[in-house]
Amino acid sequence: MQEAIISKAKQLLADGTVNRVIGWKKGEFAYDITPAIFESAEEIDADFVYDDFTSANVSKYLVKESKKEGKVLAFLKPCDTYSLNQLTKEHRVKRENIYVVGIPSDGKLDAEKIKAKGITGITGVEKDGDTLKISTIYGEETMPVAEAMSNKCLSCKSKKHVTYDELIGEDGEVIDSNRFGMVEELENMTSQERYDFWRNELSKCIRCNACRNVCPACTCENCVFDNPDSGVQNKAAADSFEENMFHIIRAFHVAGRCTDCGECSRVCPQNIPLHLLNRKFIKDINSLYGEYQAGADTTSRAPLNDYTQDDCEASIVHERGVE
Amino acid sequence: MQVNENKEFQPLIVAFCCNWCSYAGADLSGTNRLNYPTNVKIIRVPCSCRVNPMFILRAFQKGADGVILCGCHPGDCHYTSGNYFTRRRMTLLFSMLDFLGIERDRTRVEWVSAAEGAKFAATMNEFTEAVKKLGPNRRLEDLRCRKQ
Amino acid sequence: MQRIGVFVCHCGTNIAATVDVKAVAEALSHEPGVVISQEYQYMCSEAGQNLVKDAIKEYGLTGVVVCSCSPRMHENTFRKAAAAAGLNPYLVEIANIREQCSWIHKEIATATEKAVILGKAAVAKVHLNTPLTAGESPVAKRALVIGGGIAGIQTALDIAEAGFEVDIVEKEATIGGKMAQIDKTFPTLDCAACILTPKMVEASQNEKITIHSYSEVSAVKGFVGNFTATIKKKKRFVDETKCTGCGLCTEACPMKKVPNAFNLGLNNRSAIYIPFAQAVPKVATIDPNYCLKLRKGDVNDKVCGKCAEACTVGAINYHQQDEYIEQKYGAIVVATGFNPIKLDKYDEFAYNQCPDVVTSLELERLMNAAGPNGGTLLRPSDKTHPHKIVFVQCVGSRCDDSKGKPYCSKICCMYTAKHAMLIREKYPDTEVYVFYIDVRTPGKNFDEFYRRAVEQYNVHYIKGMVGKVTPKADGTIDVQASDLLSNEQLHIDADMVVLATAIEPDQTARPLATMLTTQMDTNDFFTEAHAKLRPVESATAGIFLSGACQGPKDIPETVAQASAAASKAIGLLVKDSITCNPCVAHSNELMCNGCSACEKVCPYGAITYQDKEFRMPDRTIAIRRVAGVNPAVCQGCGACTVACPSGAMDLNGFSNSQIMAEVDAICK
Amino acid sequence: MNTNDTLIPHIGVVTDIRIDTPDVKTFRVNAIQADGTVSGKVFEHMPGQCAMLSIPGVGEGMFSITSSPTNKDFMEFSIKKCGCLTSWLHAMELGQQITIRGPYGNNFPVETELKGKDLLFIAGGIGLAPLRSVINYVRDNRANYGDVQIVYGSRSKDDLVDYQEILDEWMKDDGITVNLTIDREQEGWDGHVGFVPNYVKELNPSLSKTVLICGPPIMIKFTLAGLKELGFTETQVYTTMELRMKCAVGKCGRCNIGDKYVCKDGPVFRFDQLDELPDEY
Amino acid sequence: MLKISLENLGKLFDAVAEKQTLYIPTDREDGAAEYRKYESGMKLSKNLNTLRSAKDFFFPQTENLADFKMEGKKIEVIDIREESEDFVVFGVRACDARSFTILDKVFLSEPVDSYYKNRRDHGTIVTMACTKPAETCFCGTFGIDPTAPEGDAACWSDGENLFIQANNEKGQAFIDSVVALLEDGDTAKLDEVKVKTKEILGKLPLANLSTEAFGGDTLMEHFKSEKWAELSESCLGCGTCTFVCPTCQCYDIKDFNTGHEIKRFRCWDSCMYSDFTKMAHGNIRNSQLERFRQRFMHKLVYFPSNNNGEFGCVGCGRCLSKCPISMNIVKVMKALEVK
Repeated sequence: MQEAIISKAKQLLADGTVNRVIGWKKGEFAYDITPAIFESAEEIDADFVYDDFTSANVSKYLVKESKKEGKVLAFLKPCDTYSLNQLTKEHRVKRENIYVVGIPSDGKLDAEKIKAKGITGITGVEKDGDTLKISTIYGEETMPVAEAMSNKCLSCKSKKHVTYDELIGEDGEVIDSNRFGMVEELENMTSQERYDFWRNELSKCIRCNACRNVCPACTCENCVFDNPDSGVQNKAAADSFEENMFHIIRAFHVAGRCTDCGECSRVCPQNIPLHLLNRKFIKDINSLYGEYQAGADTTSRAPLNDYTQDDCEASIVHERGVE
Repeated sequence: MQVNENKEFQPLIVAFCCNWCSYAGADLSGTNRLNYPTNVKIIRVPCSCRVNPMFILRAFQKGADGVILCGCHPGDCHYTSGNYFTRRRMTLLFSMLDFLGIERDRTRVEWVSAAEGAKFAATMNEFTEAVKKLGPNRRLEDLRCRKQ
Repeated sequence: MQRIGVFVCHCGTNIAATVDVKAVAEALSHEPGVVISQEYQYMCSEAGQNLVKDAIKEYGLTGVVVCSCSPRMHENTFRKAAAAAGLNPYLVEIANIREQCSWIHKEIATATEKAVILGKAAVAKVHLNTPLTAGESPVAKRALVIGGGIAGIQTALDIAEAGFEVDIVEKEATIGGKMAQIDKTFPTLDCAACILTPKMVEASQNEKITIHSYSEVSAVKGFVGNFTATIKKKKRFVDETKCTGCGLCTEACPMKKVPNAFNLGLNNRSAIYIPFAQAVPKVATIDPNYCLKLRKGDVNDKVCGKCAEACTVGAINYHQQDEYIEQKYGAIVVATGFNPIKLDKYDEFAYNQCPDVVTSLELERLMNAAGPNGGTLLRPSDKTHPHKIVFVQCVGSRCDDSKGKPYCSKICCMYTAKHAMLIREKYPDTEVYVFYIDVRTPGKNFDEFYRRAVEQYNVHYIKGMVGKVTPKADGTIDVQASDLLSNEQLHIDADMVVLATAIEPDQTARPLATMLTTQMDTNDFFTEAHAKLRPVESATAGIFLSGACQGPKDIPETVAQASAAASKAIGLLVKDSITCNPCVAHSNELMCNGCSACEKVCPYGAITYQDKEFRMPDRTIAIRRVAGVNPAVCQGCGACTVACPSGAMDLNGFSNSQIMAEVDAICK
Repeated sequence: MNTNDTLIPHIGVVTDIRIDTPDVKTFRVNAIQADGTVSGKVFEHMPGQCAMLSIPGVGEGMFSITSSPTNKDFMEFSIKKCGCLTSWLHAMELGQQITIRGPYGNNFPVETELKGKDLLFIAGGIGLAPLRSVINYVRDNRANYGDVQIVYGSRSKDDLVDYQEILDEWMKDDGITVNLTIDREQEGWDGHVGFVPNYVKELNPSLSKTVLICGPPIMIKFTLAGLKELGFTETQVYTTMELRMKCAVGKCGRCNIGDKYVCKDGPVFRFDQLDELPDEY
Repeated sequence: MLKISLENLGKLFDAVAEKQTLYIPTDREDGAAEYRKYESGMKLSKNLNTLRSAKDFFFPQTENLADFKMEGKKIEVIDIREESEDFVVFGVRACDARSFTILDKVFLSEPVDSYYKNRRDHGTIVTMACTKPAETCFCGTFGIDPTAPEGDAACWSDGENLFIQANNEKGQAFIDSVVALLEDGDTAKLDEVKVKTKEILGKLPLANLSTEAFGGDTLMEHFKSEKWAELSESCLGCGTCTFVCPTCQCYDIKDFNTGHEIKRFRCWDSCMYSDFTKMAHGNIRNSQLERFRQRFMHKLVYFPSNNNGEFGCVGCGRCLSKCPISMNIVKVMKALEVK
């Protein structure tokens, strides 16, 4: 796949379709991939990589990139195309300045998950069928691929590209991966259990803003949490309330806009399952207001900017589920 | 939160009322001398759709034990559609608070028309009782703001 | 530092009996920025107001808090007082310590405590109040009336009478609407045409009125006082300016088998037609679906062309195209009217099977002298005289199911009585049965009229529903019904059945409502700004409602509302500019993401986007899409402020910081 | 705990407020003595040093102390209204307490390098504030310094800070030349009209002078270029950069220009020192 | 050397915890290690390092500095500082141990930060030698020997026993307080472990990373480097690297109105944040490039320039594994050292 992508990139650069390429650059180790912009075939040959660890969603970079001179080539995985569509819909990117090549993704690996197995000193990672072969300075290790699979890929919603100018490989389908399983599990807990669960999780938050800054829905010119006039400006959570507030407001602000790309959880240095908050909103929206997938198109009305006269009342929250 | 002499817990309730229906409804319950507890403090907003989730969180942060939002009945919004947006926003917000394990009965949306003075008073009585039962807000509290 | 004055009202004993007003004034005097805090018997009295005015001058107040009755009561009073003393009226806040405190609480201690808290919240808010000035926006001195029925005509005439230009846009080839199709009117039984056509002529002759017939409104932009509408004049293949309405072309037209829409398809007309004799404008129109030449698709083909040959003034133009006119308007009046509902779902009444089952409107045509039978009532099937006629009321009205309409169509009871009476009058040998659920006759001379039908004309009114209508082989119709009063099943062998069909808003209303950003109810009737107090205005400023587009109405009601709408429109047009509500939303362009969320939730279309150049903090120039609020259109609901994720949208008078300051003060 | 921490501020009382220009006010601040009386200074300082003023809940801000250390009775701050805190300060009334901590930063080398020198002060707008401390220090220790020339300009006559003091005191002092200028012609102004950099060139000051300059960055840039044209070297010119300071104790990590911390190594710099720093200011 | 068998480590912890608060690295449910207040039975993590560094105990993410009461025109300053209780942080790795040398240079230099000093005075750092360094480790680059950690007292494990040795008086006092549980032990096996560890250190992928190209005298050269644009272009501007870093110490001071008083608090801030240098008169570092450059220049150039060549990084590798886009100091160094 990497070869096909590289040759496509070089071709589009050469024929002048685009003047730069946004993709991924290989790092020091097997897994530390950095999103990067490439401007020449030489740069691409030297550093471009597309492998099992290129999970970063590059669509957010297009907010800035698409406003620059010339056209930018973006290689987007299916999930990334949802993000781009949503950004297009909200006029945050200039779609006409982006040449999208859809690329397939059969799920990405998460180095943290490998390390969590106690495997350290990693020097190489290789897939062998369902087994992952990991070479380390302490010797060879193996583990099932599924266990190293990034959480966001384990609950993939779609292998289908919703926007592209060109595709490499076959397009996939929207899939059903029980992504609301964990949300349901929480819903079935008692209120106290849920409280304890979230207190444990959110108390880990160090307010590094990685979730916000990586989120393709969080592209505000000036985030309310950075704005002294917003009344909620806040740099570090002083107590449990502020930990909760940040995540509630963030989730609310992206409600109906979140494409469920899973980047927030991926980047969280404290491994807080932040995507569950967003998924809770998605699940609620689906069940209360009809199926809605943000980013699936560029024209539909976001559920929170829409209504029907016979929407359910807010009291539904009191009526359903266990206490 | 206030504790009076017989030490019964007195919750602090913040009520956001839309100017056209619910605030007028509250006025009517006053005109008709229909009692409801002093715990309830009303903030007037032009429309229930003006209420930002941030205001609700802020109220809890600063010491409210319950927050209620009142607006025109669906279909009667002075601004034609404001309360429909309110309904969706608050449904989702309350659901999220519930998801985080915050007591459901601390938040409520109620539609009260300008003619429903009695309903306003009854709602406030009911809501205050419900919050009283829950006790002080601890799960969504900012410790720094707790009164010594 | 702010200099705030606090004024606590006793309201006689209304407040003072349960709230220790002195304690409130004392407590509030310690709030930051408060420089004077006093109480008085009646703050709203002239003396009380003077107290406020004097304090404003004496202490140079920058904010005023009045602790008194509801702001819904006296906010304006105190605002005016402040303005009179030179303080911006929007620097006044009211703490409601009567309706929301003294009147509902009994214990002085707790009520006083609460009053203090409410006062503190008002002080906290007033700290953040900013002087607001109502903006002004010019008014285009021209009105647009959409729909040329009696409602539209009346509105247009009234507005024109007041001296303003009016354009009527009518989708049909002539104005007149439904009333033109009606034979007689209740309860006076005068001829509809006789009273309508003079008005049509008046409209066409009025210099201030421009009639765009065979036209529709294709786009509306702008806001109160400043709308721009695009009117599409559909191609009628006849030059309006040349056509004299002589009718030679209609005679020359070889295609005579076109269902006559004016007569509801009960007879035929030619492909080029003038809807009826008194049509305004009296101009021919070619129906391209039937015209032999136009139907071929190639106008240059030498087919037919008889009408062009017949026309002495050369008005026929087969090459005519749709024409678009753009015009500015200060006010728009919607008068799109109604239609009887389609009866496809009512198989039980055999409407589609039997030509002798007709709707009431069809009956009007059948009885009209200009109708298919020249005014003689004959059965459509065999052109024989009917001897037994059954009227069925509430067909599609007051329905619980999805087939019909939940509302009462209002006019059916009366026109059915009219029909019954007219038939009995003209054809005394005809037996007339009316099946009804209730007979509703609230109106001047309405019940008398109905009673005349029953008592003087012996119309058989039977309370009950018709279950089934079955055409029989002998040409008669079996009407199966139940008499609820005698509780028996009836079968009537009728010659004709007339269905009092429910009426519904015209199909064009819904897209129009979207265009105008006005609201509709679930039945597609336009929603008035206030059901009782503002019945002829829509919630969108500058858009008025005339006639049945707002709900079922009879002619006098329609005319009354039409004139009311006209007077509202005139009230707007006489102003050179309008004062806007200053408590409107505004967008901080530096923070705006351009995401359109606010635009989506604005019920008034007050928000528009534009690409603007900005100097960014890193010293580069960027073009950004930013929202702008038109203060003349915004009504200040605040929906956009919450939809905006970045907090760029805020609302004057109820800003984020003001509301949060109130929350803080209350929770302190 | 009985150790002092500079982060815990003292209380000062505003005892006089002077309206200098439409957007500049000068506040006099006194200390509260042990017996509760309001008098004297909260702390001593040297010319060019700054203090952190704050209204709790509103914000903290760094301001140069505009009064001279030789003034033993009070401290003064000339403050331009430009943000949340300064708006609050401008709204203050007499008797308002504020919190104050300091002094922070280095000072103009009045006791070392500047001693015995002919001095040229160049200021624009509110830029006079930090220099005023030095000027009055020099006036009070007149014997220690040579010629003193002050070139001060602002947008208009109404925007001249300390105008009354300039007229009543500085201009009347022997051995002090004051050259005022405003940007545009104005009724009631018969003085010089023109921008400061040009005026300095016109005045053609003697190369023997040591220059102290403060004002808007653009003024400093052009004036410095002009001075160089006239033959001045960078080692002769001092400026102050207190606007960049935040925590004032060299720890919060904001104000550094390269490896120099404005709040500890500055705010007073000689231009040749700045030359060695990356172009980040 | 004094030792205790690993089996009895719990007893040692219990004994320490009886007298003062003890923090040890322990495993969370997600497998990551974090410092937690010791409670009997808590297991010492086998992970190489904790997710958050030990800096948090001395320079917490938020801390109250002072309170103010406002009434009318009056302000009352309330000094809320209290003498810290004694506490022990156990199991600090060599890299984190070195971070205190760096933090001390900032917070204990004039004017001394009493909040930090208070905790430093009362906190004892007991370090733990590494035996299984990770691929992200590069403490050696900064002259740190992970087999000989600094700190008040240091510990080593040979797989069976934990050896402990004091580095200073405070460390000695710590050992004295638990000396009853310790016995003399033979370090032969431990020496083997050390040798083996050193061997691995030499094989680490970043073993050859050098600071040669950095330091105070390279200021202008690096500042003006054209590589910053490319290096910083994918930076998200989040604070992950800063907040997991054991040496980052930038902070902000803010006020919070609780309704009854004003709390002035200090919280971590990140030079990577777009509003970090935003002040009333404008922003000094407007682009992410400038902010990104500031962070690395500070660690590699400015800090050594002001601190006798000591670098502001300890090579713990946290930012290498935690940066959402895997941009880090190693990549910066490697890019900049190429002329």
